Amino acid sequence: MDPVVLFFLLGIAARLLKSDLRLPEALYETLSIFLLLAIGIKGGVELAKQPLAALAPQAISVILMGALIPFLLFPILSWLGKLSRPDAASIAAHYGSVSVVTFAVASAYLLKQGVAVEPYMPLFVALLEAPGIIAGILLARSANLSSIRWGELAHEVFCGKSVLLLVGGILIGACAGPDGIKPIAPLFLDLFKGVLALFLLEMGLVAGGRLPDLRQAGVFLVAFGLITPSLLAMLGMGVGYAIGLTPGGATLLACMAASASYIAAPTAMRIAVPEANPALSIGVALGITFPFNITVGIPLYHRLAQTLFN
Amino acid sequence: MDPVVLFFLLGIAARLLKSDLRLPEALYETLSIFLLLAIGIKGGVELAKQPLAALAPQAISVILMGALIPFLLFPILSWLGKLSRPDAASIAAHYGSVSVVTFAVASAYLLKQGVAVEPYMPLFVALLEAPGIIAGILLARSANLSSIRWGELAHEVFCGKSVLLLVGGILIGACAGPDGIKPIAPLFLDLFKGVLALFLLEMGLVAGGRLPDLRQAGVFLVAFGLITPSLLAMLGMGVGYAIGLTPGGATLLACMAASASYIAAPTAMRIAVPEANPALSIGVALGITFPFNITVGIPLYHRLAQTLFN
Amino acid sequence: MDPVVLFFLLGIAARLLKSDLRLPEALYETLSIFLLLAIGIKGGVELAKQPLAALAPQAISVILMGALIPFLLFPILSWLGKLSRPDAASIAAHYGSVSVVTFAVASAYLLKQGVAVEPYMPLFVALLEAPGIIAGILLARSANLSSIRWGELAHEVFCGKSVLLLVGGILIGACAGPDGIKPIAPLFLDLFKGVLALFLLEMGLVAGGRLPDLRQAGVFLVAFGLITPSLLAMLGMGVGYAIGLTPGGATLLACMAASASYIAAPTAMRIAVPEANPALSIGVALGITFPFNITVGIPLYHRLAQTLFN
Amino acid sequence: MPTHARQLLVIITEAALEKNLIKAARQHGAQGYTIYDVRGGGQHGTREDSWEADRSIEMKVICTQEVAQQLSQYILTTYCPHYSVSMFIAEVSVLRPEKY
Amino acid sequence: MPTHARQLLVIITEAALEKNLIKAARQHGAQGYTIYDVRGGGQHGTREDSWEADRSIEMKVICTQEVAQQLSQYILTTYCPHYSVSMFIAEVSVLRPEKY
Amino acid sequence: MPTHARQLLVIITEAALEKNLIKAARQHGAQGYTIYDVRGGGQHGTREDSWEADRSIEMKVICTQEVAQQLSQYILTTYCPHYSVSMFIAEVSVLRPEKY
Ligand SMILES: Nc1ncnc2c1ncn2[C@@H]1O[C@H](COP(=O)(O)O)[C@@H](O)[C@H]1O
Ligand SMILES: Nc1ncnc2c1ncn2[C@@H]1O[C@H](COP(=O)(O)O)[C@@H](O)[C@H]1O
Ligand SMILES: Nc1ncnc2c1ncn2[C@@H]1O[C@H](COP(=O)(O)O)[C@@H](O)[C@H]1O
Ligand code: NA
Ligand code: NA
Ligand code: NA
Repeated sequence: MDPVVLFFLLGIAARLLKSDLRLPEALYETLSIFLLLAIGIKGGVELAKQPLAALAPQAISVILMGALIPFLLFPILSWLGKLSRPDAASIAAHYGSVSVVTFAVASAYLLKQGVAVEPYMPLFVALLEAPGIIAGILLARSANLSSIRWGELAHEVFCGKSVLLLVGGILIGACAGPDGIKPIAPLFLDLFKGVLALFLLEMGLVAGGRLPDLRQAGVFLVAFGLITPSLLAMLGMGVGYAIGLTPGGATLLACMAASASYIAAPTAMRIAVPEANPALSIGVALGITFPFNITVGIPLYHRLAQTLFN
Repeated sequence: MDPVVLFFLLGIAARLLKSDLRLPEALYETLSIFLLLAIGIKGGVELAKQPLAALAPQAISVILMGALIPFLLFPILSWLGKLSRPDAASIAAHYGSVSVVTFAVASAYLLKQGVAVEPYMPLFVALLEAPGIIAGILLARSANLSSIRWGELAHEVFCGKSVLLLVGGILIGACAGPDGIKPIAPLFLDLFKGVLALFLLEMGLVAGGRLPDLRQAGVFLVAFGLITPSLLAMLGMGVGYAIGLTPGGATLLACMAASASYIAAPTAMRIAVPEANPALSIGVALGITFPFNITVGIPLYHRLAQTLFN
Repeated sequence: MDPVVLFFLLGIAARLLKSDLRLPEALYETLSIFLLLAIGIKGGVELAKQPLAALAPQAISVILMGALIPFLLFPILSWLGKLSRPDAASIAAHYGSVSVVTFAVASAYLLKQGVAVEPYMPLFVALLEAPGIIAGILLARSANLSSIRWGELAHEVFCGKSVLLLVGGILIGACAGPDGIKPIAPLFLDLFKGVLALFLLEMGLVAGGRLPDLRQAGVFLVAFGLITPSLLAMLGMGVGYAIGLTPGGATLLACMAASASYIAAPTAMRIAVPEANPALSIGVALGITFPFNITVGIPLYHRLAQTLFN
Repeated sequence: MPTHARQLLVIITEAALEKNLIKAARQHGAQGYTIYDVRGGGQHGTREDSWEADRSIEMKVICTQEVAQQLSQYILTTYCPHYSVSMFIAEVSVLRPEKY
Repeated sequence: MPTHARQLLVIITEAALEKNLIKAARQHGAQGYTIYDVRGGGQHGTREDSWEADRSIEMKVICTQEVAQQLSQYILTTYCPHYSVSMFIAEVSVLRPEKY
Repeated sequence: MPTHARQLLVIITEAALEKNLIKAARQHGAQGYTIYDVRGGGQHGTREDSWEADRSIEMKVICTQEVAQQLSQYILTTYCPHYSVSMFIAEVSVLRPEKY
């Protein structure tokens, strides 16, 4: 098993053992800033070599996919799950957005397997952050759309930390190019996997602390958190196939679709849909779907891609 | 002199000069989490190659040594030093446990000298954390053993940060193996020595701040802090010889025996033996024994080993 | 453009976009401790090879230059700028002292251009920290020199974080030498440029937050912040020429002269000259001169040196 | 030196509300505020993690009784129904009444 | 809106006691607590280091007078003899009496 | 258990003053102090950055009314003219009067 996943399990174990292990808040923030920048830079360096216009149709498809997911999940959550409108919309928004760390773990997994991927995939991560969140808010407020403050919302989403650092990293990588990036590579590229490992230790601590929330969530949500990722992965893979990605790229897009956001979405939904109970959305996203994806999901989607594309 | 020791001296100097240099608390915590994990991982990678059962007799000897040390030191501290029972027991516990950083500096020293050591020594560090502390608590509470809450104590010691990260690192290293660890090696292995240097800067600041405590401690404790390490080193070396370690391994075990804990022990003793004055135990462990070991002690014990083993 | 400058621009952009991106305080402190130590160590390693006595005349010239600058700028600020005595003196002190990060960016720029520099330049950074500050305080308090508490002031300046870490790094580098430094090089040397990039991201955030202060500052100060660096750079280059530096060394000294301190000076002036409005000095130093130097100034001074020295 | 009676309104709540609370304080006439990061526990469980969705802040506002009353009332109706919020008011005295 | 009188018990002490104090607060009937990291100085010298044995915390408990009295009494007898502890009580008013 | 009236003096100001304030507190007879890092805003704009010149601290001193009065007066005349300072005083009660 990949050592970064072992760090995640160590974090979960520490929580279940009620250890006093805590990562300082400043370390958590530092690691997440680092990961977002590094993912962006790595993508940007490659992007410099691409004719950007050619990406436009792919980019639009990816954005539409992100916006579509909440509309697909909302009815399931509210009818099958009997969740209130705000709760159903909020959970749907988390799955519409994307988990940057799941993307990073999946990239590392494919790299290790020797599978090539489109170098501009980090751009899609940045594109996928927002649409799902906006769709979720629309769903929650559909009775009263005029109450949405679009300006504030757009600002929050597009100038939020995650999008800004991802896009900033991409621009820095693209401007500097492979040679320009060399002096900062020992920090941003060579240490990437190690930093990801540390971050997963923290994610394990957080996810482990979320397991009690699942009692509140109930059987339906646990099942939802286990089954949905695979369905969304198939959607992601289909989109990837349709827009002409390589098997590796389609696998990565599947992982993005299958993942649920736990940085941008919780913060945005807390402000935009206060009636939603964050214990439900975060419990299922972080307590079920995230661990499922990084342990079982990623290899599974990869195998699926191998079958589909051959 | 090894540059990491120079960082320690810089820290002491900054304190004595009353400089406003402070390392942020989050950095201190980050560095100590890093060191514990990295030491564990390095040991674990090698452990994967060992037949574990063969280590059992050695492991038991090491545990017994840790538990024995407080019983040896307690009478000296209470009769010769005229210290109260809680103070004598608490100081004895600090020396029974182990200083992870002393171990790290000693490992780096031996590496530089080209001396081979058993690769599983980090396991012994993890094993030595707890027994000395438990022995010290027994000594402090011997009049009233039933008042010890064993469950809580065991939990605190075995699920405490240090043991958990060391053991977690060992397990991660052992599971991942030399190849699996490669992607995270630039962080956890290549940066190790530099991080150790930064940590020693902080230890210098802390130790320098402890020097005034020594006035409280008095002449006896200062002498105790200077003489005890060498005696314990001889004990450690004897145990190392008896269990068949190489000269390098025996030197490392000597350094562990000679060192006094300043992470696990102070915290545990503060809760378990509140009557003990922490200024005494910490003053002597950090203000005297730690500096002695990393500047004079380690080379001394190494020379001793060369003499003894030839 | 050098990627580290792009990080600075990203920071400014984040501020102007009112993004919620913040670097944790502990990270800021960690990065600045790291940079000061690393600059010192790099210089110290080379210094070990120099006959120190030969540097004395150069060192004295550099110190005098630092002390002279405030006396040159003070009349301009108070007569032309009509600033109060404390404000004029405080701003003058900032320019008399030195910006460590400007030095670091300039060094990296010259390295990339393949320009050789004297290896002991970091020593001059340490020497330049204090004289400008002391001169500025003299100017502010000239009516009442006896009110200056020289002991406290000297302690604050010479045992302050920046000088202590720079000098400490130099000593560690000099004692350890090129071979001794190797084990800590992966942290302190290889990561240097990447850490500098992160620090510039933070400086961008801070500088961006200072732009509103410039409204308080007015047209005169903005012009002052744009024009002064080039004049000081010529002074620095002249001094560099006079004391026999190489073109690269003279360029670096020009950059030091042209830069305004934003670590040591603001803190020292706040205590020593409380009547000065820090928004003015920090606004112009960080909002104007720092960005000017790292984007336009450094290449400009370099070209100037090429012209002058050929 | 004469002192002047003011009220100290303290609000302990989720970090996500920081920007909104600052705005609300200004709108209700507070001339300043002080914030720091805390951890804690209450009816809604413990909030002790370093993770963004689990951070708490404490906000202090020194103000007149009128402002304290209106601001606390506004927070009570706007945020208390859906967010973890603790609030209390203490009587304090200040030296420069014009500042608060 | 009517306000209700409660007491605010503030305890400044060694970080090592955090878990014990939370437990004690709950056992004595407090419905919540808020903690943050502080530095300071007093009879037992300065506690300003980043190092674990030298950290201090401040704990706030809003509660009824009865709980405040019993909890502070318990801390006084259990912890004050051997630990650095500062404690004080202030009168505060709250809007939702059932919460405290 | 009898409680004893003391005053709590709270000073919110620029981090640069930390050392000076500790000294002033001791000189005016305070037997202890507690400090932590805060962010905030007031007349002099917002102070929310991680950068050294932009840091704020909050200092708490539990002391007799006399010490509180003299210390606050000293700070008012010495530091308030040129620094960002907020100060207030609250009535509190303590259990161990000899300590404060
Ligand atoms: N009785 C209390 N005393 C002090 N702080 C409290 C109290 N109750 C709640 N808090 C704080 O307010 C936050 C939200 O409270 P709650 O909404 O009750 O979960 C908690 O995380 C605590 O930090
Ligand atoms: N008079 C005081 N005012 C404010 N805080 C205090 C006071 N005395 C003590 N403290 C705090 O309580 C901690 C322990 O106090 P002590 O037991 O007196 O050393 C100190 O480190 C301070 O943080
Ligand atoms: N009314 C207030 N309530 C709470 N804190 C305040 C208030 N006014 C000012 N402060 C704090 O005191 C600091 C300095 O205030 P000022 O000098 O008004 O800018 C601010 O940064 C705030 O942290
Ligand atoms: Na998704
Ligand atoms: Na030992
Ligand atoms: Na200068």
